[in-house]
Amino acid sequence: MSVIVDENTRIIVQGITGHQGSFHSGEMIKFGAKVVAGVTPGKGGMKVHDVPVYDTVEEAMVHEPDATMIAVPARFVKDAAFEAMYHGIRVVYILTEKVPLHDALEIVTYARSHGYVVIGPNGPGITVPGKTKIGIMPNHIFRKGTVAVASRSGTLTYEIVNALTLNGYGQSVVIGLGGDRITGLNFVDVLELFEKDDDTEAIVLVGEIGGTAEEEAAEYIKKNVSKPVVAYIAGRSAPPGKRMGHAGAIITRGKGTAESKIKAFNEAGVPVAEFPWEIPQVLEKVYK
Amino acid sequence: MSVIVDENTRIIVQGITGHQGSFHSGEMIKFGAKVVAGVTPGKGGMKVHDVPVYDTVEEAMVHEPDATMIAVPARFVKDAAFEAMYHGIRVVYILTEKVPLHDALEIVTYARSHGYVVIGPNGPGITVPGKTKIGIMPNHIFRKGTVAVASRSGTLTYEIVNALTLNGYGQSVVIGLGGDRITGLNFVDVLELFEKDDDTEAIVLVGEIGGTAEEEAAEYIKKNVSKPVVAYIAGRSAPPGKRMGHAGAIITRGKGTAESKIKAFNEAGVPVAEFPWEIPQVLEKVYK
Amino acid sequence: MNLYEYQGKELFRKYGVPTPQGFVAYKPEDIVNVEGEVVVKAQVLTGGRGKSGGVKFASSVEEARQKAREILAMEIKGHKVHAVLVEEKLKIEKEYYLSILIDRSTRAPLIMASPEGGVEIESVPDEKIYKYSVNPEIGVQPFVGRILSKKMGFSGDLAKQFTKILINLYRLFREYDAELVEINPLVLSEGKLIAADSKVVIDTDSLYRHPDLEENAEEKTPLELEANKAGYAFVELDGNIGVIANGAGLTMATLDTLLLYGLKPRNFLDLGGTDSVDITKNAFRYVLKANPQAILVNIFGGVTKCDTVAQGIIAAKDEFKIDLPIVVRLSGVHEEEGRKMLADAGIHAFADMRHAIEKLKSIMEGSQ
Amino acid sequence: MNLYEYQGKELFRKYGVPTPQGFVAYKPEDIVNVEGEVVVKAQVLTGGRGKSGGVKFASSVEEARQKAREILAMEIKGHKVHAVLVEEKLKIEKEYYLSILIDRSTRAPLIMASPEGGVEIESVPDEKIYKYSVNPEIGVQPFVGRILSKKMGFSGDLAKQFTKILINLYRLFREYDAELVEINPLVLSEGKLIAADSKVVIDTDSLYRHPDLEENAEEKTPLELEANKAGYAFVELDGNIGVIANGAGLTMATLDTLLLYGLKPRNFLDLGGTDSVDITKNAFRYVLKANPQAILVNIFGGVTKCDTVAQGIIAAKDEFKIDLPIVVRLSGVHEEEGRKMLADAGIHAFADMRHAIEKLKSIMEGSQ
Repeated sequence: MSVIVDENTRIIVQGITGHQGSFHSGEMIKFGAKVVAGVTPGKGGMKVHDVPVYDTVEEAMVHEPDATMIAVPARFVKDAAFEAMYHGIRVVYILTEKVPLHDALEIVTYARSHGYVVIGPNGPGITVPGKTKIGIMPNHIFRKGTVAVASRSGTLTYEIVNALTLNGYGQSVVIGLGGDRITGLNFVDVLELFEKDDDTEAIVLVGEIGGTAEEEAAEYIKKNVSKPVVAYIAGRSAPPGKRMGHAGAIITRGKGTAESKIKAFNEAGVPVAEFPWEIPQVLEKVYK
Repeated sequence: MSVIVDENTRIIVQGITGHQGSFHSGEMIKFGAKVVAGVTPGKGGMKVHDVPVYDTVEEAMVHEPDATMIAVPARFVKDAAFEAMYHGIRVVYILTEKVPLHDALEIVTYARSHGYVVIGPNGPGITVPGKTKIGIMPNHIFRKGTVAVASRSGTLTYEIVNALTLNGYGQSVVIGLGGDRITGLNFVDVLELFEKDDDTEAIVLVGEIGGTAEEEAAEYIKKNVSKPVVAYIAGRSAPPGKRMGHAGAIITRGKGTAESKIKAFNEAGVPVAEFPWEIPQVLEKVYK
Repeated sequence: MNLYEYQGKELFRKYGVPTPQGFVAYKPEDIVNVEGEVVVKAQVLTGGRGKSGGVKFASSVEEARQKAREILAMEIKGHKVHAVLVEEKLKIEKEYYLSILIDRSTRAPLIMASPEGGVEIESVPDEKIYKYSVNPEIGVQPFVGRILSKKMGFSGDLAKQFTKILINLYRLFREYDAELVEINPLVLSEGKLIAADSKVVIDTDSLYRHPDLEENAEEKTPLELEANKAGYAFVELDGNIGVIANGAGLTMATLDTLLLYGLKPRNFLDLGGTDSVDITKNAFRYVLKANPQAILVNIFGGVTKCDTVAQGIIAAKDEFKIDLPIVVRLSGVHEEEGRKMLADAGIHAFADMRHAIEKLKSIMEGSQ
Repeated sequence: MNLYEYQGKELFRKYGVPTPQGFVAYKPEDIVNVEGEVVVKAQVLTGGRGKSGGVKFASSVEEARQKAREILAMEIKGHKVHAVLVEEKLKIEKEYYLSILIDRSTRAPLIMASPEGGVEIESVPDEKIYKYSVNPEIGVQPFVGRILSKKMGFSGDLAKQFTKILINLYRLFREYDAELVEINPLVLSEGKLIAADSKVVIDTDSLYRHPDLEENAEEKTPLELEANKAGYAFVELDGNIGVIANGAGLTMATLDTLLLYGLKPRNFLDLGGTDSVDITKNAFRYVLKANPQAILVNIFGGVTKCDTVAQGIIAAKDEFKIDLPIVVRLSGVHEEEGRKMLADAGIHAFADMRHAIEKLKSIMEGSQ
């Protein structure tokens, strides 16, 4: 059993002929992922890393994909995501950053009400060590194991996964939720999956200031998660964002700051590491 | 067990203070239906047949309704239907005729992809004799029994139900699908329900020219319906519609006419009555 | 409601769907400027105008006026030509087909595209018509254009043009509450895709929100228009039995039954679901204007009450001094009172449809 | 991106949300006509302008120009006033609050309305703020207006006005890719609801599809603007350690760690996920312009390769003749090659973050 994807997941890459699409498809294949086809309008007939390229997702459906990596420029992401979902591709990972907020809202709304899983936008994807990888996380940092990691960051995730691996904690799954304000998965969504996953014994959450996803995660953990959880929060030092002004403050009402998130986690029995490199030591205290 | 609604279904009426809403609410209550509240913006606080009236569906939700009858003018139907569905009311019956086609499309699309049942627009509703009635079918024609009736017409339904009752065939349920081009339920949808319904032993379909719903019903019956089915088709004498021209003809490709529908039913072993009053005799041959 | 070609093309331009340069002329003198070769096209709500001589070419103002004069004097399949469209003559490299309509069966818009345009689409084999069922929650995103472009053989710039036309046409379809938008032919002319003709059908029930569209009267007879304005669903037919019934399904079944009995209806008239003496009475006004030889009234009373209908019939007989045979079927709420009132007024009234029609049959046979 | 009040009100008018009559003046002479009493309002992207004297009243052209002159010379909370809005003075009967924003937690637009407007909404108690979570697939239909009207105390014509404003505001919110639209106060004046102020925040990532909106430069420092234009996420802070890292999360964690070690960052600079010598090199250009006392580079190489980063650092040191202390942490792909290259160039390089920051700490303590 694994979370969202596994070694049988058949992946297409939309935007495979671009710089990012091509490089990361290669890395995914090296990691053992089943990349079955690529799609780039106008480039049908090409091959990238021996993977056949099509003009449309409709044509790529002969390979029976169940996941896609979208690596197209921000203004084409909405089109690509709906193209994938129209054809029934269940897992949609969006690499691209700077996707317009309302496009992300439309994609995520449709996905959630129709049973699709969106990972991202603007995140490093999902990796199941020993099984598959969809996304851009560096291959060499992983080791198969029992710790599930979910993170709102990219590089900071690698930092922490690397520290886990170096300290002997392999991973059951690592998910980058994405750094944008609207993402397909929140902490609560993945906590539910981690709790059910047989391969997962402990959980690491890497949060950030802004929004209330960490506070909601803490609430959820109190009631529904039996496995040990530890956390790190980035942005303790950041000045409070001013952009959303008073209205934004009403939604969060004092939540959203690093202090609020750390307090919420502590109240839920989730130890919070002060430094990223402390995660393995903090984990050791709750997961032996 | 019964189809879609039963004696416990709690009904609100949107537009209860209007002429139609008020009259038919009274008839429904006489039939034994649980009409728990009415909604008319600006008329909150009134009572109609002792039923409390609210300004919004949100307020009427204290009565925990699970069905609504919408009897508001055509241009307000979309608003009313989404108001009901936003609040989670599962069964939405739309009495109103002349609802704009694209409004009906939006309502029905949302309902179907989110698990709501829309009956109508522009139909007489649903009646489960001895249990409940949502709609405008005349109370006196029904008798509790084992024949399920689905119809695209209004008055013609009454004609046929009346003939059934006079000939000793009571009804398990009578559904008026609605006469518009886009309706929430088609014959195939209700055939599935009739086949599963313990109270139903035989089925009467009342079709019309136009569209291919009868041809699809015939296909479905061949494969999935074990109970005896008989049918009547109105419009044998009508000249073919010209409005959709050649493009319309492409969709139907010779289907849509009375001849095509009768042929399809006959091939599926469904006898088709020549005159409306013949339905009981035709039924007698297949259902004893 | 069908729009004229020029009305459809106005909407096309509003939504960025390319059309030929041109203008409408209601009389020959409206033509004041002609550049190069033009085509003068009859504006009628029927097909086949080309074969009927409703499309002619011209190269000068004088010639265009002459052709317009000829066309404006025509009647095509019973439709008077009330205007002509004068347009630049396109250099046609290839003709395609594109339409969007509501597919009742899937309850979704359906796009149909074919590389074989310019002919009646029914004559094109199914495998040459590419269909795409629109998920209304997703709409027409650019990928739909790419899927169809590939099948239509468009690539590069033509695929981009086609995708833009498709997206814009879908917006028009949704925003103008269309039942059908059709471009046949969609022409490839000097590297550009251009809508050389238009067929747009607007949902009549939505006209209240499109005040820029006037209702076209041409599709109905004067008597139909009059009756429709009075609130009756009314269609003229070519028989001799006037028909008044309630509910579209029952009215259709009544006409079917008459025909099966060898009787020919003069009209379709649906009283609707009201309960009013006047509405019943006034229905006779329009049926009588159609000069039938007898009148059949077929009412199943649910919302409509039989005694109300009876009063309406009696009032009509008095007011309009009807001496034609009237056969009535009255069943449902207050049926006995209704039938008694009619009997007292000397009008045949039956409890069921079959006996009413059999009586009518015997009357008509006796009268021949 | 925040819009100025007058820009927000232009959008309001475009979408049928009523605003007071008025015009923008960039200099006193732009005011040429004043009818009755007017209000002259500073146009700045910050709140609290009223308390700062940025809102004044006038009754003639001369007086309005004088007030404009005073306001245009002001600086409010560090923001220079670049224009004034001159508007009719409304007769205010009551002030309401209305806003729509994206709620990250529900992943849906949230409407907030309160009968207590005209004050900072945070000071209004929660039970006086009515919230409605929009289902994006349903949107804002009229019933949403009725639900909120009831709570706000609007009935009859006012409920209709409020519903119309709400529906139009939501259209603006969706079609202009807003993160926030806010009317505070929404004023009841002589029977009409009017947006007396506007706050509109547009999603910067969507600006490409709103060519009518120019990017407002006011929210950033000149150095931030320069670095952003060069493609770096760059924010000035008030410490003395220049920071270059890759990834927003890791960069934030680097700043956090510095502070926990008692060191103060001068900036936030995220290199992003690229692998280029020049991008690394040029990052130093902007960090140096901020005059830090030392520079910390913290790279976890995934997509970015450590040897590339090392080359960039060495090139920067040469080209910009840096003689500040530079401490580097390099980990990930090609880390050993990278660290060796740096060591050869005489730059401290560590494999982990902790030791790099501890080294930096000792350098800074030594330098004090």
